[in-house]
Amino acid sequence: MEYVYAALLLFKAGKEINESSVQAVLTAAGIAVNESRVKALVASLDGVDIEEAISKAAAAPVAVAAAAP
Amino acid sequence: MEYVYAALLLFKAGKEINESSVQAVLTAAGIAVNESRVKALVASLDGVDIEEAISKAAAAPVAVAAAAP
Amino acid sequence: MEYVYAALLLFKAGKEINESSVQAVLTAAGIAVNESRVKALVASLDGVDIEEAISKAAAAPVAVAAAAP
Amino acid sequence: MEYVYAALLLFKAGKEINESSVQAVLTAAGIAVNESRVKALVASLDGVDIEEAISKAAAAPVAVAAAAP
Amino acid sequence: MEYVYAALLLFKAGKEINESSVQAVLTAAGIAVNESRVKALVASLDGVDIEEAISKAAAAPVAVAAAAP
Amino acid sequence: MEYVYAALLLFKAGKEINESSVQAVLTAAGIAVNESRVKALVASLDGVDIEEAISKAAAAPVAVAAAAP
Amino acid sequence: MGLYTVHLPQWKKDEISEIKRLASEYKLVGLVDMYGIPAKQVQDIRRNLRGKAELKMTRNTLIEHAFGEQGDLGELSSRLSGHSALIFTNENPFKLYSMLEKTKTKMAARPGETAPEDIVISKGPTSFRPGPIVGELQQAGIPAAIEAGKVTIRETKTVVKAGQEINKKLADALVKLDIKPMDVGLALQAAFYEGSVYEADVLAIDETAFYNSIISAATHAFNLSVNACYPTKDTAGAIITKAVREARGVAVEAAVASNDVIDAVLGRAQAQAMALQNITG
Repeated sequence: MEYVYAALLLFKAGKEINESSVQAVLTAAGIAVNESRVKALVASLDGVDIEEAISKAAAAPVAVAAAAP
Repeated sequence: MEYVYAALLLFKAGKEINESSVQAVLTAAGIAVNESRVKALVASLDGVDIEEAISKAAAAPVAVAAAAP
Repeated sequence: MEYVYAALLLFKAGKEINESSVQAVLTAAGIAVNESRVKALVASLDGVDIEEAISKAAAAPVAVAAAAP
Repeated sequence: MEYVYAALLLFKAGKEINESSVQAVLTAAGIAVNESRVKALVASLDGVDIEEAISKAAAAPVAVAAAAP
Repeated sequence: MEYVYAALLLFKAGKEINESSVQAVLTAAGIAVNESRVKALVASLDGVDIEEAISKAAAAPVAVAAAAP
Repeated sequence: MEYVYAALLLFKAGKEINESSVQAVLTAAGIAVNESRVKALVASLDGVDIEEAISKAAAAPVAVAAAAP
Repeated sequence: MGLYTVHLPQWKKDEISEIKRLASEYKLVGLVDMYGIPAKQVQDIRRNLRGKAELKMTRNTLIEHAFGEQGDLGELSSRLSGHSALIFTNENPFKLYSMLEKTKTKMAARPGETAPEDIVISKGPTSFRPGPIVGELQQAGIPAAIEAGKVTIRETKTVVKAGQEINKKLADALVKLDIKPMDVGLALQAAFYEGSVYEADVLAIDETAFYNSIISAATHAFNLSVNACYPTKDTAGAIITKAVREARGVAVEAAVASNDVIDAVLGRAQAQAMALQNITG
């Protein structure tokens, strides 16, 4: 999950999420970075609306209502 | 929120969450660090069982998001 | 329940559900058959839309518990 | 699905679910038995706690409403 | 369940799901394949809208749920 | 997602999930394998209790409880 | 018995042989309770049963005579009550029972009758204008009052529980409120079919419970098929959904970066961050 937090940090900072920026954040945390995971993360975020994804978490409430029969 | 992201990044990576580690992560992400907020964060996390705290979040139906591809 | 299983087995196989067919299935499964229960089963099924009942089983959205806030 | 009902019947009757017992039940129902389906059934059920498998919910939730964003 | 994952892999790869393709995938995984289970799987998938079945999983909350506290 | 399917296929079959086993499965399914994604997958799964993750997924809000017998 | 029969008038002899003829013609001979069924309804019931069952009303003594001469049937005589009639059909007793249940209708209760179910009066206005009716309702235990120039029931109340007697005041009040709590129709008391006597309590099948048992059985089969991963036409889709769901669960748990789940992974990270922020303030 630490890779994802690195991406979120960069996102909040308004920085581009790319391999080197993610790597930099993880390295600063003292983490031995797995290059492939960084690549995979960056690739998977391509085209994703991060703002929307995290705002859904904020909404994601409790409302898993049972469907009426 | 970025301060919390930084803390979680460190926590998930199994690193100690202290003023300098948080500061390092935030800086690497290009975030201008407010020292007293870092202090406040570290102080407030003192004695907190982070694992437990976030496991409660996991109980929320987070991923209601994912619409059909 | 085994009487109902027998009836549904016959239904799914597209066979007629009558006293002798139910009795045959139960007997083959090694179940000592109570004749009047078979009669009661067949009589009770009269007018029941089995297809509909089965589809309710698949749908049955029982108790999707809402996560605690 | 009739094969599954045959297994349920045998289970309820406390009989062993094996190729010949399943075949006997299906034959009694007047069903032309597909041997490989019987084999597959018996193999799938091997090691399965049927009591648990019966009662454990398996279906997808029909209408877990996503909370409005 | 491994049989189903084999089918899903083939589906994602745009390959036909037939007895020999499923068998090939399972064999590559080092699994001793039960031919009847493969047959049963392939037969049962005939006419099933796999895309839709997959999207149902995505629509449902991803299981982050823990039991209620 | 096919990489995850491959991993689960191996897991369900009781096989070790490593780069070569994942690669073999994907290749057999006719999927052109991206080595770094395989590496990323294996690294991500390292230390994850897959059984637990699956059971959470299964237990989650799915909950179509079988009516009492 | 035979000797005695000789002295019966011809019409009685004819009745007895009619009963015997019907009893041999049909597979099932049953006794039904006709108590309290108005003639009009008896006609309706007869019409509804046409082609399926034959109803015959006659004196108990003649029924006893006829049964007495029919060996096995004699067992039914002991179930005769003051308002018994005969019913004949080729259906089995369970079918007949449910057939008769379906011909039942609702009627007003007479004083002294037993409530078949809880009788609940709902709150709300009635059509009555203020008058002695208010007192009558109140005496029957119904919380009536005058509101805005109308007689109104103040609160929803159970005025009599299932199995309790409906007294005269309540019966009158229920009639005024047009509440018909009584099920009337032929009640099957006992049936003689293929050598055995079936009592009513054996024949009563709870239709809802039965329907639910079908749903349960289907659910069991569905669950077993999916959980044991034995795919059938009916369950292959659900099994795939389950497999994918599990895969997604693992992917999110392991934070696997994959296009299909990355939004869920981000959402989860965010939810965790929010949870932690709540604690740290």
